[in-house]
Amino acid sequence: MIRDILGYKCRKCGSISYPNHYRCPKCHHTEWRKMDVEFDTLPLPKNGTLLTYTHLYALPPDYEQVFLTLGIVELENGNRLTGQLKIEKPKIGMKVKGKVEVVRKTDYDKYYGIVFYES
Amino acid sequence: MIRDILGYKCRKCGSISYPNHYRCPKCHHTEWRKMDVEFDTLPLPKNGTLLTYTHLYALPPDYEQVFLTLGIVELENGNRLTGQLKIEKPKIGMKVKGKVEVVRKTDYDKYYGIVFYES
Amino acid sequence: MREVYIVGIGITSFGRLEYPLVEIASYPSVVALQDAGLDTVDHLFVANMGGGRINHQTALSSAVLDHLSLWPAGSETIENGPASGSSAVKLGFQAIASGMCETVLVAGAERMSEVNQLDATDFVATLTHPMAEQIYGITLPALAGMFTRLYMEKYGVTRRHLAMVAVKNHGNAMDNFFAHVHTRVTLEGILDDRDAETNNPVIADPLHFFDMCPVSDGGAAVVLASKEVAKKLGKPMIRIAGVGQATDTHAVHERPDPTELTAVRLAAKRAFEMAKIEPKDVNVAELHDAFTILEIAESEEVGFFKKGEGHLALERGETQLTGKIPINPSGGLKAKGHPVGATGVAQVHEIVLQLRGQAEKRQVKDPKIGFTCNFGGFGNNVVCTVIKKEE
Amino acid sequence: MREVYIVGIGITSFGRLEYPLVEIASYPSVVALQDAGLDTVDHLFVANMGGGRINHQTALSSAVLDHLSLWPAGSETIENGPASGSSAVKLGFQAIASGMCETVLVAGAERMSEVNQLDATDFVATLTHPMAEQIYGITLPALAGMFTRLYMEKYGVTRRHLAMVAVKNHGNAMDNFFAHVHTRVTLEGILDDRDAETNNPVIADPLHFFDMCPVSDGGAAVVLASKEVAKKLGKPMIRIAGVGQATDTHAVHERPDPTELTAVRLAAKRAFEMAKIEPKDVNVAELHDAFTILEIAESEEVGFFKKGEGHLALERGETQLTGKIPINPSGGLKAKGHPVGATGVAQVHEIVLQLRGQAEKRQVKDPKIGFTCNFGGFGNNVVCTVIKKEE
Ligand SMILES: [Zn+2]
Ligand SMILES: [Zn+2]
Repeated sequence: MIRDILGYKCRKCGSISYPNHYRCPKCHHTEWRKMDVEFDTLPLPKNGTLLTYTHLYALPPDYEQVFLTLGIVELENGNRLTGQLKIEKPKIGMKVKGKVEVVRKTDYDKYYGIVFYES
Repeated sequence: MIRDILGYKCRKCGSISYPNHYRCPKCHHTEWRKMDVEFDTLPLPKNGTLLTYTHLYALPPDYEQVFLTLGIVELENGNRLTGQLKIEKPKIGMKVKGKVEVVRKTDYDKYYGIVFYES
Repeated sequence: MREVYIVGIGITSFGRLEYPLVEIASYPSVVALQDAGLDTVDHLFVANMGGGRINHQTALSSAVLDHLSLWPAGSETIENGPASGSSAVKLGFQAIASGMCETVLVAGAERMSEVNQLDATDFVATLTHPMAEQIYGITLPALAGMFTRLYMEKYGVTRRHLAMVAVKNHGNAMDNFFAHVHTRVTLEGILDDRDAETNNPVIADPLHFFDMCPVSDGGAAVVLASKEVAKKLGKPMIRIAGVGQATDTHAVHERPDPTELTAVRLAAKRAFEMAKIEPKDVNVAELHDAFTILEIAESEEVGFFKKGEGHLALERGETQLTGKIPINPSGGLKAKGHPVGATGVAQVHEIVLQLRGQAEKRQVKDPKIGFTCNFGGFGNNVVCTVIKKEE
Repeated sequence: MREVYIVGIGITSFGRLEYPLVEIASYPSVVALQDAGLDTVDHLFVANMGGGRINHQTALSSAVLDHLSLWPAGSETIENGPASGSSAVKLGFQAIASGMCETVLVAGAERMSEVNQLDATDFVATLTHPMAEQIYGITLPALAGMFTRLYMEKYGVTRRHLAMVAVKNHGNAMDNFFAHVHTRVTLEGILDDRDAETNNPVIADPLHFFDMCPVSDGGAAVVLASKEVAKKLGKPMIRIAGVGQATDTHAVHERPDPTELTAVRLAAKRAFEMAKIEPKDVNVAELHDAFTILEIAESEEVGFFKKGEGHLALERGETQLTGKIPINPSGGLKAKGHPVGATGVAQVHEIVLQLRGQAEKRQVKDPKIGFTCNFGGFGNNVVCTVIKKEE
C-alpha cells in the first residue's frame, strides 16, 4: 500500500487544497448530492522551502522523544504543509525534501504523515 | 463512619431540600461570601410512602444484576427521595422504610444511597 | 423585533453513519445552503451533545465552519442535552432578530455509534442528577418508566395506548426516506401475539422496547434569514413566529407533581404568546417522543388536549396524518430516530417540509401553522417553536 | 437594536479549585447577581470547553441553573474553544438586543485540574487540525512557537520583548487577588541570570516557560440587562457598545500570511464599527495573551499600533498601567490564569471593574472605553468587544 499526502483538486476551479474541505475554499464547489465531496485527489509534491519551525519540548503523552522539530513548508506547487522536520539546524528559507513516514503512534493507531529532510 | 442521607435546611426560611442547591429553592438565600453554602444539614427521615417505581432491565454497564427496582418515595417530613427498592411486588401508595447501603460500585468507587424495604 | 424566516433545509439519513461528526454536520448544511440559494452566511451554530465525551471533538463549530469554507463568519457550538437543536435554532433566531446577522446556518449533528449501546445509554444517563439519581442506576428510561406508571394510575393510560403511538409513528416513518427505522409495527406484533414479549421485551416497566426511540447518528440543518433577504431568495415565506423555553428541577422527585411536565407547559405557552396564536390553531406538530408516553403527555401540556385526555384523542385518531392535529408525521424520535443534537433541528426541518407541501406521501393537508417541542434531560430544559407560513 | 448593559460581575480565584465544575460556575454567578441586585434572570448562558471530555458533565447549563434555583429561566452551554466566554457574552447581548430577554446571566467555568498537566495539554491540542496538524504532535504552543519565530525574523521582536510582556503582566497580577500566579517576575530572573534557563526552560523554541499561560481552574460571571432594567438597578451605566467575531482557517498553514491574525483584525474592526469608535479611543484593554507573542501581535492587529511595531510600543511602556493604552491590567491569561471557558467572561469582568473605578491598586486612570479580545483555537475563531461607560 502506497501512503502519500493527497491534495484535493477542485473539479470546478482547479485549485488544490490541503487538508480537505467539504466545499472548495476558493469557489465553494461541491457535489452535495453524494456524501463524498467531488474532489480529485493527487499526490502533492514533496519538495519545498521551510517557512518556519519550532523545537517542541512539551510533547503529547504518546511520544517517547525528548523533543520534536515541527515546521511549515511551502511546496513547489505553492501548497503548504505542516510536518515534522528531521533537520538538526533548520533555517527559515532552506530547501527541504519530504518523505512519508510514521509520525505518531498511540496504543491503538499508527499515523503516517510527512517528514522533511535537508535537500 | 455513619453514612446518611442529609437534607439541606435553609438558615433563612427553614425549608429542607434534597439534593443540595447552591441557592435555596424557596427563598434563594445563600451565604455567597464563602464557597460553602450556608445550609444546615440534617439526616432525612427514612420512612415514607411509595409514589411510583419501575423495574429497569437495561442497566448501566457497572451493574451485575438482571434488573433494578427504582422508585420515588415521599418521606414522613414531606421531602422526597429517588432510591432503589428491595421489594418484590411494589405498589403505589405502600409504606416503605429506608436503609443506607451501597447502591453502585464502579471500578474506582462505591456509592452509598438509600434502599427502601417494605415496612 | 425583526422577523426571521427559514429559507433552507437539509438532512442526512438517520441511523448508523460511517463518516465523522464534522461531516455529519457539513453534509446537511450544504444541502440547506443549496436549498436556500445562498453561498455563504453571516454565522453558524452547531448543536451537539456528545462531541466532547463520545467523539473527542472540541470546538466542533469551528471545524465545521472550516470544512464548509465559511470564513470569516462566526460560529459557536450549542449544547442543551437532547434539546440542543432547538436551542441552536432559537439562538439563530435571536442573532437575526437582534439585527446582528442577516443570515444564519444552524446545523445539528450527533454520532453516537462511535461507542457501543451500553456506553451510549450510560452517556445519556449523565443527564440525570449525579448525586440524587445517577448513583442509583437511574437512566432516562427509568425516569420515563416511573412517569408512565403514575400516568397509567392517574389517567387510565394503558400499554395499548402507548403501543398506538409506536404504531402511528412507525407508520409515518415508512414514508420518510431519511428515517432510522423502516419497519411496519402492528399492535398484534408488539402487544398481542405469542411472540410479543420476545419482540418487545420490557426495558423499564411498564415501558417496553417499542416504547423507546433508537440510538441514532444523524444531522440536520436549516438556514435562517431576515425578511429582506428571505424576500429576495423567493422561497415560500416561512416564519419563526414564536419561540419559548422553560426549565424545571434537575431531580425529578423535586417536582411538586411528578406527572406534570411544567417546563413543556411553560415553553409552549411562551411560544404561543409570542406568536399570538392558540394551541388549537396548530395544523401539524413534531413532539419529542423519546418515549411513547411523552407524545401523549406533551400533547396535553402544550394545550392540544386537556390534561389526562391525550390518550383518548389518540384513540380517536386525532393525531394521525389525517386527524385534527397530526403529530410526528416524520415518524418522530420513535421511528425517524434521535441523533441527540440534530433532533430539534430535524423537527423544524419536518415542519418546513410540511408547510411547503413537500412532505410527499406523509404530507398533512394544507397546513399553515406548525409547532415543535424539543425536550432536554427528562423535561428539565424544553424549547418550543411556532412556525407559520405566510401567504 | 436595543442597548445592553453590564449590571453585575463576579469571579472566583483562578488556580487549582477543589470543588466541582457546577460550583465553579455557580459561585461567581451568585456574586454577580448580588452585585447587580437581582434575585433572578430571564436566561442563563454557561461557557465551557472541557466539560464533556474532562469532567464527564453533560447539559452543564441545566445543572448550573438547577443549582442556582433559577427555574423556569432557559439556559444553554456555549462552546467556542478558548473564546467560549466571549461567545457566551455575545449571545447574552443578542438575547437582550433582540427583545427576547430583559436580563441574562453569563457564567464561564473550567476545571482542568481534574486531569493531569499532560492530559490537559493533549486536550487543548485537539483544537489543532486533526489530520493536518494534530497527528504530527502539533500543539497550541507549537503553533505559537512557529508564529513567534516568523515574527522575530520579520519584525525584529526578541526574546527580551516577549519577556517584557511576562514581567508586565505578572506585575499587574501581583495586585489582583483572584490571579492564579502571584510571583514577581523580572527580566534578570527569566532571561539574564545564570539560572534563567533552569527557571525558564524552553517549551516550543523560541518560546520558554514564562511565555505561556498556566493551566487554571476558575469561573467568572456577568449579568446583562436592558437599558430599562439597568437604569432601575442604579449601577454605573456600562454598555456593550460593540461586538465583533471572525474566523480563519483551521490549519494555520492555509493562511496566506502566517504572521497575520486575520480573524483578530476582522473581529476588532467589526466591534469598533458597531461601537462607532476607533482603536485610539480605547483606554484599557484585555488581550488574549495565552502566549506572550499574542499580546504583541494582537495589539497590532486590533489597531492600537502599526503592524510590526507592537514590541516598540511595549518597550516605550505604552502598554503599562500608566501608559497610553494599558493592556492586561488584570495580569492577563499569562498571570491571572486561563480557565478556558471562563477567560472571555473574566476579560469583560476586568474591564467593568476598571470602568467602574474599582480595580484598586491596578486601576487605570479614569478609563471611559474598554476593549477585549478573546482568541479561539490558534486564532481561528475570535471575539472582540467594546465596552463603554456612559456618564
Ligand atoms: Zn473550486
Ligand atoms: Zn430559604
